[in-house]
This record gives sequence, structure tokens and C-alpha cells, in this order.
Amino acid sequence: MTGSDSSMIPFMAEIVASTPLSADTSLFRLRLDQGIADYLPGQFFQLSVPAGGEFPVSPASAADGGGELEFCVRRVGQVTSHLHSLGPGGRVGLRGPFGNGFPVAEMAGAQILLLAGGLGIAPLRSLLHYILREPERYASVTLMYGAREPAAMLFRDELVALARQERFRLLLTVDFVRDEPVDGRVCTVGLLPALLRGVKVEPAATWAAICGPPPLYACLVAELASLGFADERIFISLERRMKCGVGHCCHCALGQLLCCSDGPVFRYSAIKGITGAI
Amino acid sequence: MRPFLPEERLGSLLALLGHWGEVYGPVTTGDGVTAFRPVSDPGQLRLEYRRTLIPPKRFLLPPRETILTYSPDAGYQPLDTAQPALVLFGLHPCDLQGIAYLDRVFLEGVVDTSYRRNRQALTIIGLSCEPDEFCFCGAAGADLPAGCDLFLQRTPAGFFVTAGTMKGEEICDRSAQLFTLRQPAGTTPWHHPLADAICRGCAAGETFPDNPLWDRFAERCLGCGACSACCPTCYCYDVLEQGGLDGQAAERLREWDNCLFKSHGEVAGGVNFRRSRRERLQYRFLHKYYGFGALRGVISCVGCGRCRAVCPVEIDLAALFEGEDHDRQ
Amino acid sequence: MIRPQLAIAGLTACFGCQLTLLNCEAELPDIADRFNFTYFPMGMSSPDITADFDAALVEGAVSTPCDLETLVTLRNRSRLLIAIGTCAIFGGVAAMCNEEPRSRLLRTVYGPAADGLASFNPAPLERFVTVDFAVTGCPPERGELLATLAALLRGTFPALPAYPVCLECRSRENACLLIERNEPCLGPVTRAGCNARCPAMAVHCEGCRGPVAEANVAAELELLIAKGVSREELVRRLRRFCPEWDYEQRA
Amino acid sequence: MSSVLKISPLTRVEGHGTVHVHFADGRFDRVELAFVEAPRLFEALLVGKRFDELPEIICRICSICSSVHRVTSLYAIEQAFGVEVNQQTELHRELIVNGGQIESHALHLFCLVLPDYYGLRGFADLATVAPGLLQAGLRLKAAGNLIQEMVGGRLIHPANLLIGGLGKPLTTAGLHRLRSALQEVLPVAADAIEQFASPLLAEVSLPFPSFMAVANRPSHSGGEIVCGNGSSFPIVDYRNRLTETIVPHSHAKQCTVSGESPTVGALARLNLGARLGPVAIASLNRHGQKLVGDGITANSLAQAVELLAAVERALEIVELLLAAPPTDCMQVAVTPCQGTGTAAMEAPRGTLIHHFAFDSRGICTATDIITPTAINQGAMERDLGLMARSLEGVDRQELARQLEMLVRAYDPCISCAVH
Ligand SMILES: Cc1cc2nc3c(=O)[nH]c(=O)nc-3n(C[C@H](O)[C@H](O)[C@H](O)COP(=O)(O)OP(=O)(O)OC[C@H]3O[C@@H](n4cnc5c(N)ncnc54)[C@H](O)[C@@H]3O)c2cc1C
Ligand code: SF4
Ligand code: SF4
Ligand code: SF4
Repeated sequence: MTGSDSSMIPFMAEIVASTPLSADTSLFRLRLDQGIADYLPGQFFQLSVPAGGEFPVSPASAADGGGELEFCVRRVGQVTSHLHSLGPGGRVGLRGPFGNGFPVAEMAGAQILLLAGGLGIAPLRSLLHYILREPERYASVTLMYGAREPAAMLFRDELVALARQERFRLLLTVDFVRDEPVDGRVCTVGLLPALLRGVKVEPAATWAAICGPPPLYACLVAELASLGFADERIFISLERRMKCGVGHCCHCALGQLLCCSDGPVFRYSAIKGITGAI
Repeated sequence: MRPFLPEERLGSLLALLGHWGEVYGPVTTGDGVTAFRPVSDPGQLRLEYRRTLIPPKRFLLPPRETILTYSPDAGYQPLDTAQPALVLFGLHPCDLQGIAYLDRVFLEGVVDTSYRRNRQALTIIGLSCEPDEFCFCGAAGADLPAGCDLFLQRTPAGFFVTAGTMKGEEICDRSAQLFTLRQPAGTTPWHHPLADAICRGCAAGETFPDNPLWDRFAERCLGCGACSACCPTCYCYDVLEQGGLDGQAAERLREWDNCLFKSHGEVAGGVNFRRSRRERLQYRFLHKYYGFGALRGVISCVGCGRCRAVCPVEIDLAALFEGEDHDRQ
Repeated sequence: MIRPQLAIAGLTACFGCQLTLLNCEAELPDIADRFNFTYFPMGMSSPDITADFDAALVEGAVSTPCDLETLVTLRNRSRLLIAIGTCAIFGGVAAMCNEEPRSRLLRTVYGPAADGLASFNPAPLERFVTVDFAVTGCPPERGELLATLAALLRGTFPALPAYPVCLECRSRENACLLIERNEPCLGPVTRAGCNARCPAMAVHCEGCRGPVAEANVAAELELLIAKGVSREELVRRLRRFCPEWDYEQRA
Repeated sequence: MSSVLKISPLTRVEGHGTVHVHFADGRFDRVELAFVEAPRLFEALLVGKRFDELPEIICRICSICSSVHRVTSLYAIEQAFGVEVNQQTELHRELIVNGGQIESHALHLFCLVLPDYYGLRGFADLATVAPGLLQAGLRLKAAGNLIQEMVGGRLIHPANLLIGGLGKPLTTAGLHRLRSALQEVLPVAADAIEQFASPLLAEVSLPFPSFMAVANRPSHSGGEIVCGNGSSFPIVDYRNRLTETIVPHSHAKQCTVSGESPTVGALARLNLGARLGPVAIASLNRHGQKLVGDGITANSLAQAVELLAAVERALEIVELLLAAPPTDCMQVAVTPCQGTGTAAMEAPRGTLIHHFAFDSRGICTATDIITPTAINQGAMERDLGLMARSLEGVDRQELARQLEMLVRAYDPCISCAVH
């Protein structure tokens, strides 16, 4: 899965399972026709739906040395809808992996704080799975995950089950709850930055990783800064329009950086001064 | 003493070049537009041309091209048809520099397979130029600009010939009988003040954030896209996929995109990272003078003057470098 | 693959959009093979408007109670409703004089007999129903119609150009009529996809594909007025295919 | 007890129409042919527009005959301002009108009428039942469209035809392409005629039509309109000869000439001695009997003959243009002045008349548009009545089928008729 041709020409994969996670989001498990799916958490692929088109998407799983990987995709437009219309057995293409993921080597030994908003859980779940495969390599992991409402919370059961592990702390929150009773609610109500304010962290010994909808970043970064986080210790996974994934098509620049090849995971200190970056 | 092609032997050279592919050169079309078109006799050539409307990038990155085909059996495949060989005759130094820049984008790092295929089909013959009021490149007068197989330095009686590549040498060898030897007259390197201003400005990292020109530009920019379409180093592209009527096959196309279009920074859900025209013009400015990604720090504007010539509302981003008084009516 | 049930209907229009489908001579046998033309009065007898449709392709503006009835029926019976052509999307030529009282226009043509006619200002489909997709053009391009049909086989829609005619015009290496000849070309504010057919013939764009997303209408007017075209003429030209422009719009 | 047989909508025709047959006590009473097309009011839309906008707008009356609408309006406007165009422009205009004729006739014959020969719903069924014939028809149609697209720049609503000249003339390469396309379909057009030689309609005796057509093709504004009874009148005099009346149940005005409902179109042209090329004449001679004797039921056959003639003439024009390749854009300067202009041409379905008045700035102050189907409306309704009466007692479904075929024989273009 390296070399220039595999960067430009999709290799084929089959949908082996698609599991609805919420009204508009499903988890697609793909099996490559050939080869091993190797990537780092935070990297992304260009996923092609034949006759539909291509879109950038980060795996929601961690590479496990096999030929399968998972994507958590929200149905928002043409191509994602087309993907959602395919069931198991459906054929798709993949190019990648592209870009820089989370610096997992650098993160080892420290406390990890994952901050996910909405669909931003996808790459952070990849990172979480990666970490929890060898949890002893990290001091601790905290995932704070905010969703719009309980029904939009992805992977809740899975996360709750994982939270039985000792080193993993899970905090879930929703923006609002509708009138209907929510059985077995395990989350608080409130916005993520507010939730963050009440948690105890050691900024100097912690790496923070953020992924979420664009408006979330500025608030979370400000909150982290006020908790004493250095800009170098904050990683942000950004989204931009992308067509090629390899630094050619020029849609995704922030300042002079390209989100696809210099990112999509950036150290906050590297993009701090760039207008419009977050 | 240097090899010299007397003017009257140009036709023989063109005929010989046919060996390396169909020869395209600058001509005036029926519309009165200067464009690279197939030429068979030197009478059609407009050797004194200033610039073509569309730069030679269209031979490398066509306005619209199929890049992949899909079929359920074979998956995605690149086009297997060979690209016919072409000789581009008479490219000015600015356009050569433009191609050299595109080569860096598409051939260094991740190689773009379609671009490589188109690039390999080209033989490039450069030609010296006479600047006009729109040009501001700093390279005119150079003996051998980068990126061409052969370069012709034009004089009233003919052309001094310099080979730039192995292929260029091969062409020289094969056409040796056409050349005489002559002592070159020293060419005076030519410098446009604007080119100097741009170099100085860029070196200082100027982005003129408070210049009132930005708002004036944003107000009247039509978003027509002509500036980028005609720029030899604008290469943004969009990718589309179209299914066949058989319900099985599909084609992936790419076409020129443009950072002045609203959709350029738009993602699903209506979020747009460059919502205003001002932001988009600034994006273009940043790309042209400061470069993105791997080409960060490389000025991509080659000074050909096309964007200044084709903008219907006379927007000229280079004017930002021209100092405070410009364009203040 | 699905075999879509189609409805193809014309409202207030010239039938050019439906004819464009029949003008796909090379593809017509394939199309006949892959779609059911359940309701297509122009092409097929025994039309059945009571069927359940996968898609309804509707041409024309709405200007009579009859048009409206057809439109609403098709909307209710069809999973997807696709507006084809400028009239269906913007109102089109029939709507160019919408600023004048309908009764006056009717009387100009029919005299006193006009009063018995049920006819109102032609309006786009979207004014009355939800439109899922639109293929613009007067007439639409064959290629775009075919791409839409091909996408329907897979239950999706194609990506069609949303940028101005100028981009296609420049890449065809046409002489710019606006710059070179000071002609009132509407290319900068008109949606592309036609490959700049008219400027390629040295005829300025009349704007038949309707406004581009985010047209800088105000700057286009200023530019042309500075070139000596009267505002009155420009407004008249702009209104030819789309009666509602925001002349102050810049972004 | 009265009842009504409603044929609604009329199918495989362009536009929205209905036929209502009224019965009283089981006996035929009367028939109403209604063109219920929504009026777009072109005659009102054009008022207030500058002269050069008219051709661009007026071609939108109808997609099938947009070319001939455009050309007719050019002649009318040029007449008003005393503009004359050169031979090359004339040839381009005639070429596109022939292209339109090929397209229109091929569409009507092969996609709309041919299914009746096989008792099918429409073209889509032909694709399986008679694929070869459908293909042949589509090839002819494509050739007509190729002409329209290459000359007009845009297939429907041509852009390239201007007052005083052309945007761009055809190139030599383009002419060569047209020549080979036309040469390929000439034999196809010749073969097609046999297919439409036998009439479809039940043998009902209908009155012999009173034909009308423009005397020469292409017609210039100075031309004449001729009638089957031998009379003729200058085009500019049309208002004194044609009477337009508003019919309560139809949105199209109905036309009469000295109290009679004329019939226009292919059959009328052939009966009134249209100029044909040798290949078309040969086939005309083979079927001449039917064409003069059978009345409207032979209109499809007449169209088939004309289809061949149009291919032949288009080829001739291509040769003429190749012999003297046009070099410039041939646009004559136009100075608007106060005046009126009238032009008539033969559209595929028959006589089309445009009339405009302009003020001194060239702003249009009045328009009048008379279209073939509006002219045919009266004869069509009359024949429908006669047929319904003769077929009294026939199964209603069969009656409806026959009546629809009769309408189709006239090849109505309802969007033109109502405009
Ligand atoms: C690095 C990265 C990782 C992502 N990971 C995920 C993920 O795990 N799950 C998920 O559901 N979505 C993810 N997205 C967003 C996803 O790419 C868009 O939702 C998707 O492109 C929408 O495509 P569409 O054709 O359905 O939408 P349309 O709105 O129809 O988009 C048409 C075209 O616009 C472009 N485009 C639109 N939205 C985006 C966008 N948000 N980002 C980039 N290009 C866009 C694409 O080129 C697309 O082909 C990610 C985006 C990026 C950049
Ligand atoms: S050419 Fe001028 S008007 Fe057009 S997009 Fe560029 S800057 Fe804007
Ligand atoms: S001719 Fe018209 S469409 Fe073409 S570039 Fe000029 S303004 Fe744009
Ligand atoms: S150039 Fe303009 S008028 Fe001509 S087809 Fe295109 S959009 Fe329509």
C-alpha cells in the first residue's frame, strides 16, 4: 500500500459489515482484496464508491496487522449517501494512508487526554484502540466525548464496556436531552469545554488530542490553555476539503500548510499563528 | 562561437522536429487569440507573440481529462491508451519556468500518473521573448532557462541554439547540417521593477493584511476564474466520477478548479473555510507568492502577466507590491 | 441494479428538455432498455400518472392550475423530483415579464377573451414543492441529462458544474467578448456546463443556464455600464431566463 | 343521455392537447380539439425588447422547430431595417432549416408514428420489437441534429444565427464532417420511405384538404403564399388574407383563409409543387398517386419523401459551401429604424409567419406570430369530427386510437400553436 501508483489508483475492498451507529452514521468494516491495512491513528484514506466519487475519511479502527479496517461514516452528501446505500458485499476503493497521524511514539509513557466532539470520535477511537492494545505503555487515558444528544452518541456501549479497564477513564456528555426519558444514561449534560473545566489533569505530563466539528477547536484549545497546557502538547486533527490526499489539488491549505500532507493531525503550536486554521 | 539557425531554415527545423511528435507552436486563431496549435510551416508561427491566452499547462493538465476508469472486474485502472508525442515549439522563459514548477508539484514526492504520462509525451523548444506592459518576469535574457530540451535565442537573422537536455542534444545532432556558427552578441539581462518589488516583498514575508486594496478587489472580483485558468502555475483541480448508462462502468475525471470559486473551501454541512471573496483572493495571493506544502517558500508567479491581462475588472494582485499609492482613485 | 420507473412531464415550456432526452440518439436504445417510461406523454402512449415513480423529471415553469396539479401529483407519487431546464429551476423565458401584470400580457395576446384564462405568473417548481435535484440549461446539455440518468440507476445524482461560463470559455481559448469587444456577455454570472457554446460562436452568453452560485451581480452591472451598456438593457437581459436577481448582490 | 369520450392527454405529440368526443343518446354529436398548452404569451413578451433580442427569445417558442423560428424572425427583422445578407449566410440558414426538417420529420416518423404500425406504446418498445428500424430513424435524426448543432452552435435554440449574418461560419473540416454524415444517411432516408407508404388510418372518407404553403424555399420576405385552389398572395398581405379567431376551448387561435380551414405541412408542400432534388423526385414519382389522392392520411408518407429531399438538399448546400468556403463572419451592420417586417417560411409542420413593428430605436412595439399547427387546427377538428361520425358504433377504445392517429397524421406542434 505504498508507492506512487497506490497513492493515485484505488485498490479494491469489500464491505463485510455495516452497522448503524445513529440515525445518519454507520460503521463500515472493509476487507482489502489484497494486502494488509497498515496505518497510524489519525491518518486518513480516500474512500471511493464506484460511480459515486471519493472522500477523505479516517479509520475508526487501529491497524491490527490484518486486512480489515473500519470507517465510521456520516451520511451528509452525495458520496457518503452512496456508500450508505451499499450493503455487505458492496465494492469500494481505497487510496492511502495519507498524512500524518498522532505521534504515538512520542505519546508513550504519558497521560493521554482525548477530546472528541460528534463524529470526531472516529480518529480518536482509532487512537484509543491503539493505546488500549498496550495500555501499560501509557500512564492513563481519558476520553471526553460530547455528542449533540444521546441518540447521536456513537459507540456508547463499546466505550462504556472499555471503561471497565483500569487505566481508561471515560466522560460522556450531551449538549441537550429531549423530553423522552433516557434509560441508563451514563453521561452528563453540558458542552465539552465546560466538562473539561471540572476535570483534574496534569498538563505537563499529558498529551491532549482533539477532533470535532470546526467551532469546537477554539473553545477547547482556550480551555486547555487555561488549564496550563503548552501549545506543543495539544494535537488537533483538522478537516478541509480534499480531492487528492497527496498535496496536489490545493484545496486544503491552512496558511502555507496543506492539511492532507502536513496534517491532518497538527501540533497546535505549528498552526497557532495561522488565521482561519481553527 | 555558438550554433546558429538562420531564419530561413526554420521550416527545415520544424520538419525535422516532426520526428519527435506533432509540432505545436504559437499561432493566431480565427478569433484573434494567440494559442498553441499544430503548425506545419513557419509562416503560421507568431514568433513575436507575447503570451498565449492559455499557458502550455493545458498539455500537461488538460482542462478536463479522464484519469481512471472503473469496471467491476478490473477495479480502478489508469488509461491504457498511449499519449501521442507532441513538440511544443516557441515557449517563452516564463512558460518554461511554469512547467518546471508544475514538474516539481506533480513529479517530486508523490508522482501523479496522468501528469507523468502527459509530460513524457512532450518535447519542449524554448524561445526568447520581448516583454510588453503586462510582463514582469525577471528571467528574460537568460541563455538557457530551465525545463526545455532546446532553447532558441532569437535575433533578427535567426536563432542561437542551446540544448538543455539529452533529447535536446539529440535534436541538435540530427539537425547539425542546418546550423552555422556565430559569435553571440551579449544579451542584456532585463529586469522589471515589479519583479524586484515582488522579490523584496516576499523576502520580507509581506502579506499586506491592512492594505485597502483587498476590499476593493473583493468588491469587484467577478469570481470568473479567468486569472487562475490562464495562470501557468495554477493547478488546483477537482475530481468527479461519472457512472455509465450500463450501471456498471464508471469514469473518474478531473477538471480545473479555482480558488476564487465558492465551493473551493466548502465541505459537507455547509462549512466553508473561505467564505468571503477577500479570503479567497488572499488564498490565491498566498499560493502565488509564498507556495503551499512541499513548495512552501517558492514563488510560483512567473511574471507572464496573464492574470493582469485577462481579468475583466482589472484586478492585479501584484499591485499590492507596488507600494502604497497604486490603484487609489 | 434497479430499473427505475420514470415520469417525464412538461409544464409551461417549449418541450426542449424532453426533446433533449430524445436527442440522445446514440444512447436512446440503452435508455429504453434500462428505464420504464411509465408516464411520458410526449414519447409514450397510455401514460399512467397514478404509478409509484422512482424519479419524476419535470420540465417547465408552473403557470396554470393544471401545471400545479401535475406537479403536485408527481411530487406525491415520486421518490425523487428532478427539475430539468432553466424554466423549471428559475422560471425561464415565460417568466421574463413577471414584473408586469399577468392580465395585461394576456390581453395583449388574447384581447378580451383573456379574462377566461386561468394563467398566473410563471414560477419555478421550487416555489411549490421540494426539488431533489436540478439540471439547468435552455435546453439542458445532453451529457448532463445522461449523467443524471446514469446516476439514477444507482440511486444518486451526478456532480454538475457550479462555476461560471467564463472558466469553460477561457479553457476553450475563445476571445473574450466582454474584454475584447465590450459586449454585454453574461458569462461571469452564468452557470457553466455548456462548454461556453455561445462565446465559442462569437456570440455573447445570454445567460440561459441561470445564475451561478454567488454571482457578483453588482460588479457585473458596474463593469458593463462602464462599457456603455444601459442598465435598463442589462436588467432586461438578466431577466430573460431568471426574473429574480438581486442586483445589489456581490457575494 | 349524453356521454363524452376523453382523450387526455394526447400522446406522442409535442405539447398538451385533448380531444373530447361528445355523444348524445349514443349518437355522435360533436368533437372538441383543445390545445390546453399553458400560454407563454410570446407576442406580449417581445414587446418592449430591442430588435436584436427577438431572435434569441422567439426561438424558445418551440424546441423542435427552434431553428426555423429563429431564421424566420431574422428575415422579418432584416426586412424592417432593409438589411440584406450575403449568399453564404443564406446558405447557412437554409442548411440549418433543412437540418431541423430532418430532425423533426425523423423524430415524428420513427419515434412517434412508427409505434402505431406495430401497435406499441412508443419508441421504448420499438427498441425491442423493431430495433433496426428505430436505429435507422435515430441515425437520420442524429444527422439532422448534427447540422443544427454545427451551424447553430447549440442543438436546440441555435445561437449562431444573427441579424445580418453569422457568429461563425462552418469550417472546412466541419463541412467535411457534415458531408460524410449526410452521405451515410442518404440511403437510409431513401429506404425509409417504403415504411410509411401504407396509410395507417381506417378508410374513412375525409374531404380533400385545401392546401397552403409558402411558394419558394427558402422564402424571402418578398415571397408569396400559394393555396390549393391556385390563388396566391404576397406574404406581407397575410393579415388581409388570414383570419385568426379565438376558440373558446383552445388556447391556440384558429386560422381561416376566405372562410376555409387550410392544411399546411409536408403534404401541402408536395401538392403545391415544392422544389425537390432528383433522388427525392424519383421516390415521389413512385408514390405520387397516393400523395395527390389520399388527403391527410398520406402526410406521413409526404414527410418521408421530404426527409429524403432535405438530406439531399443539405448535401447540396454543403457542397456549395465547400466550393466557396466562407472566410469571415459576414455580419452586416444593422441600423434600426422605425418600420415593420414580415416573413414566412415553411417550418417542418407548415407555414410559419412572423411579423414585427419597431420604433425608431429598434424597440419592438407589436408582434404577430402565426404557426402551422394553429393554421391546421380547424382542419384537424373538422376531420376528427368526420372520422368520429363515420366510426360511430366502433368500440370506444378503437375510436380513441384512430382519432389519436389522425391527430398524429397532422404532426401537431402544440407548443408552437399556443406559444
Ligand atoms: C482527514 C479527514 C477525515 C475525515 N474523516 C471522516 C470520518 O471518519 N467520518 C466521516 O463521516 N467523515 C469524515 N470526513 C469528512 C468527509 O470527508 C465528508 O463528510 C465527505 O467528504 C462528504 O462527502 P459527500 O460527497 O458525501 O458530501 P458532498 O457535500 O456531496 O461533497 C462533495 C465533495 O466535497 C468534498 N467535501 C465535502 N465535505 C468534505 C469534508 N468534510 N472534508 C473534505 N472534503 C469534503 C469532497 O471532495 C466531496 O467529494 C473526514 C474529512 C477529512 C478531511
Ligand atoms: S480574473 Fe479577475 S474577476 Fe476573474 S476571478 Fe480573477 S480576479 Fe476575479
Ligand atoms: S466571452 Fe463571456 S463567457 Fe467568455 S470569458 Fe469573456 S465574459 Fe466570460
Ligand atoms: S454560453 Fe450562455 S447562453 Fe450560451 S449555452 Fe452557455 S449558458 Fe447558455
